[in-house]
Amino acid sequence: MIDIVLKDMWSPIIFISIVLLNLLIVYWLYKMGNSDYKKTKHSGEPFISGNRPPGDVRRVHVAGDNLFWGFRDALKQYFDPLIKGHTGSINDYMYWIVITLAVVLVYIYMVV
Amino acid sequence: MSWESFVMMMPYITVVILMAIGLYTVLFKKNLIKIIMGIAIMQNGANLFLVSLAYRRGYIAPIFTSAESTDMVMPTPHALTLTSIVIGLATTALMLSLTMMIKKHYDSINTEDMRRCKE
Amino acid sequence: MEPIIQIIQLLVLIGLIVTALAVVFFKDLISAAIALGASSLLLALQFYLLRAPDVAIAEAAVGAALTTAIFIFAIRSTDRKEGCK
Amino acid sequence: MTWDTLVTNSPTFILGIPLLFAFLTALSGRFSKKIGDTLFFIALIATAFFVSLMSYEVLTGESWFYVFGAEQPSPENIRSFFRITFAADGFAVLATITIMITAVAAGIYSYGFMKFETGLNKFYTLFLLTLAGVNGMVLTGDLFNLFVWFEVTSVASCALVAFKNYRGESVEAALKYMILSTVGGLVILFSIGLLYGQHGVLNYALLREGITGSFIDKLALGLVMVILAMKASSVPMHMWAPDAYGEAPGSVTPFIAITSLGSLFVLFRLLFSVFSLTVVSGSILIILGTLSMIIGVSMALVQSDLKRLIAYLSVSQVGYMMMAVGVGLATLNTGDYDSFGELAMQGGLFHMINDGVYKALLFLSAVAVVHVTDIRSLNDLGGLAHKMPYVTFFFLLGALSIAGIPPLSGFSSKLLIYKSVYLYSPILAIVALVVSIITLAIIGKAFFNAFLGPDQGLVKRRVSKTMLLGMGILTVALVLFTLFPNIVVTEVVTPAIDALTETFEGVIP
Amino acid sequence: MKKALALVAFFVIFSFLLLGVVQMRPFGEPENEDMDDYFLGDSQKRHEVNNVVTAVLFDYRGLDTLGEATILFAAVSGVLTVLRRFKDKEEGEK
Amino acid sequence: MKWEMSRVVKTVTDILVAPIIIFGIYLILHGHLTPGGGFQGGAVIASSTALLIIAYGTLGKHKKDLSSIEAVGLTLFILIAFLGIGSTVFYNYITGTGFPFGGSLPYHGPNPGYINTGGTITFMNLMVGIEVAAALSLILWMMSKRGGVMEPKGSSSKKAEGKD
Repeated sequence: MIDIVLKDMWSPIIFISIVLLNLLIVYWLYKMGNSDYKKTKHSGEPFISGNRPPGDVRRVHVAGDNLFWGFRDALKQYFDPLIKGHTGSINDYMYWIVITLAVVLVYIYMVV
Repeated sequence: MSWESFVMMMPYITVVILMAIGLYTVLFKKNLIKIIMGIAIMQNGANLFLVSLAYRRGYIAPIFTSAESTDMVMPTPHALTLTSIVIGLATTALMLSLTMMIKKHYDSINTEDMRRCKE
Repeated sequence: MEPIIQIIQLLVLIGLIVTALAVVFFKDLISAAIALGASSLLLALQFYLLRAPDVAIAEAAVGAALTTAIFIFAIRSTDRKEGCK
Repeated sequence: MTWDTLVTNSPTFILGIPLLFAFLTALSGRFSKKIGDTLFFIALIATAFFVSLMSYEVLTGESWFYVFGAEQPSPENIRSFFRITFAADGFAVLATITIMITAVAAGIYSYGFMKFETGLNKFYTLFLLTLAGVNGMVLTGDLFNLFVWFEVTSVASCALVAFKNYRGESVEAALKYMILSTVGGLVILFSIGLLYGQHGVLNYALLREGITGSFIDKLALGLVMVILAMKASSVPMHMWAPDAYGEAPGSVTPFIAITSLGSLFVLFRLLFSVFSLTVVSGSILIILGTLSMIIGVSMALVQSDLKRLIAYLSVSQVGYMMMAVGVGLATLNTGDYDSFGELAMQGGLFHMINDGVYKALLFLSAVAVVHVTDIRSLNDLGGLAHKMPYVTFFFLLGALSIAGIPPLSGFSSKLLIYKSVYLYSPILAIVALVVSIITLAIIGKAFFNAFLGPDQGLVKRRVSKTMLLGMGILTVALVLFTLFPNIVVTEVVTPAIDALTETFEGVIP
Repeated sequence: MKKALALVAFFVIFSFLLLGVVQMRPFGEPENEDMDDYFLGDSQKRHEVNNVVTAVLFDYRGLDTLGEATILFAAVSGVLTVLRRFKDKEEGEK
Repeated sequence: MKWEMSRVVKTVTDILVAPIIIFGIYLILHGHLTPGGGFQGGAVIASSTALLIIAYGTLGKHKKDLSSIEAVGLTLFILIAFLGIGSTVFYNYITGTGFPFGGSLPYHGPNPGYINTGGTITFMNLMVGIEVAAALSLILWMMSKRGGVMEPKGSSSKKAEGKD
């Protein structure tokens, strides 16, 4: 069983060669399209929904907390106690160790 | 358990009580120096445990001055205890110096104030 | 073991527990450090009773003298009372 | 001194050379500042040399026991096991290779990174002491000796965390880490006492003969296991890890992470070679591992601090290894072991060596970002790819690998884990897959925030050549593991599994 | 709440430890003494040492002693590191 | 450190320090014959340092010396251990060779013992004694001078200024 699995184990070389082949095809397509492309005045500039962004371009950057806020907001009941649990107090760290120790000891005693 | 056997178990029970006192201090005291003292008590308990394991009733210390080799208590736990005593001193010194730096930076040695790293 | 040694041993063990409790309950940290030193001294005595003179010497020198000294040095440069902020 | 002597004694040199050079480095501070650097690099290179020597000998020839103080290096009778032994077997090879790759990279990186700090001699000393401690932990075959090296690692790495003593947070993280490891060490010492009192021996091989699963054995198992899991930063005892990883000087952050990986190695060795209660300990490992994966990745999702984010991700990666090896452990003596248990072990141990490499790469490139900008918050970073193309590339490699994107090495080990764990329990495999996807999302967020977008002119300093070299070494290792996973699994990981599952049998006369 | 849980866990652990310790061999009567008897018999003949503890410390378990001295060294380096003077710059890397 | 002890304390310290150090050296040298050894002797010597620090408040400017002594002691210790590499590390290669410290005990069994026995064990005792004494003195010294917790050179610290 193990031998069979090892033989058809994941082979990155094949994967990489296939990816490279695909990249070649993509490059060829890109080349084909590139000949028709006409450079206009505003190409290469940042835009939002087809318009120039207002004000300084740097301010447009999305900050770290903004990403996944919907995910976080939807699972508020899960995340809030979790964050609250990480109090940063050394006593709390010790509490967790002691609780785990007790649970593991009881588990070992009960199961075996 | 008879009185005799209780007296015989007394060193082990003392060890457990010492460990309990030490761990209680580490768990529930808020003063850093007190916590380190609790760790020192735990060290004492562990050392006493090792030395108690070495004891053989009626035997002498493992040094050849007066008796034959078969009449000696066991030497290995003594060596281990020596090692652990010095380890205990080293860790205590390091923790105390860190506490001094905490006092310097936070102007407090209470664990409730020592919570800048969290979440 | 002779009864007299047994009784001494019991007394020393009870003394160990009492000094350890004193370390926990003293509010004055210097007193607690001294109690810790006393505890170490009793522990050294107990080691001697358990036929471990090597360990007894080490515990007396390290536990009773040096540990107490560094605790007192540390307490002096921080706070003396436990309740202090 | 002949070549054979060098080969037979290589386990002690792996330990002894960092120690000796640590003492010499401390001594050299009196004379010149330059000598310290030189000695440090000599020590790293010599240790790496002896690791490769031992690995070559073990992987091509036979594994052996090194008995300290005996007249011959290998044990001829049972009394040799009364002394301290080192086990130079496949598992030790796997562990030391993982440790050495990170150590060399972090050491070279430190040269450029720490240039502006004072007290560098002590930094090098502590670095080498930590290296010696971790190597001793994974090599030793004696329970009390394990405790000693455990404490060496704790003390030295804690002092490393507190190296920037002008920052309150560093001192705080170091003190928390130190209190936890000292209490943990004392608990381990207590359980050593329990085992010694019952069996009268300290050597793994002799202890295995004696352990039957009595109440005291179970007690010692529980105590040791929880403490080592704590040092390996498993949930719910992981909280020290983000503090310590986040506040340590940047260049040693992966090295602190490696000490917890070393504890994991030790935990696996103890569970396999000493305690024979495999089913219960395997199930505990699976539970702790699953918790680590889920909680670690959830906490990483809400982080905005770059270093803490990666620290939480590393907590969740530890979960994968614990789960996979736990599956192997739980099925060890049953028929399932041949069908998927061994595969799970392969996945878990291969993931450990991968994890050591890509986590170090990720940490070091993140630290380079922090170094050049002085900003840690992802909210303020942005557009760094314009000025730091190399670091961007390194970060991307590490990020894709930790998220398990093909064809990188993280994928090949995770694939093995999914395959085997699915046969044990489909739910666990699905959890692992989901965690992997969330990891990709998180790492995408970090990459997007830090590197993409318009250039904001945050770059203050340059990334020095040695820092790039340190990351380059890790990249080479990563690419090798990526391209040849089959060779690594068959040549390095399988001997390690054999060493774990068949340890010490037939050695004692 | 967490504190109460920790208190319960604390008592659970110590009842376990007490149970374990009570089940240990009686104080003063070890069971397996092969290793220690070997040390006692061997140290004077092989190493010409009267104090067996020293023989165990520096010969049979010499590596422990090396590690222990190393811990002391590491602690001293750590204390020197932690208590060294601050750098001139106000704050380092954020 | 402003720290004035009365003359009595200083005199008693002066009288006590030498015997304590000699006792420590005795413990180290006779470690293989009587109770004692490198650790104990080193700790006893370090306790004399504690006495000096309490009486006089400082040890002078010997920090670097102590640190070097410590490192030298450990280096020699590990070298002694590694010289046994012909057999194995920590092999006692001197015992029974007649080299100084290679003598043999008069008879095996209870005996008073000679100081020149023990082989490498005696040397290691000596080295560990040196290392422990220097290390513990250094710890005491560092922690006593108010931890060397000093202000940053350029900046003035706001909080800890007027306290105690």
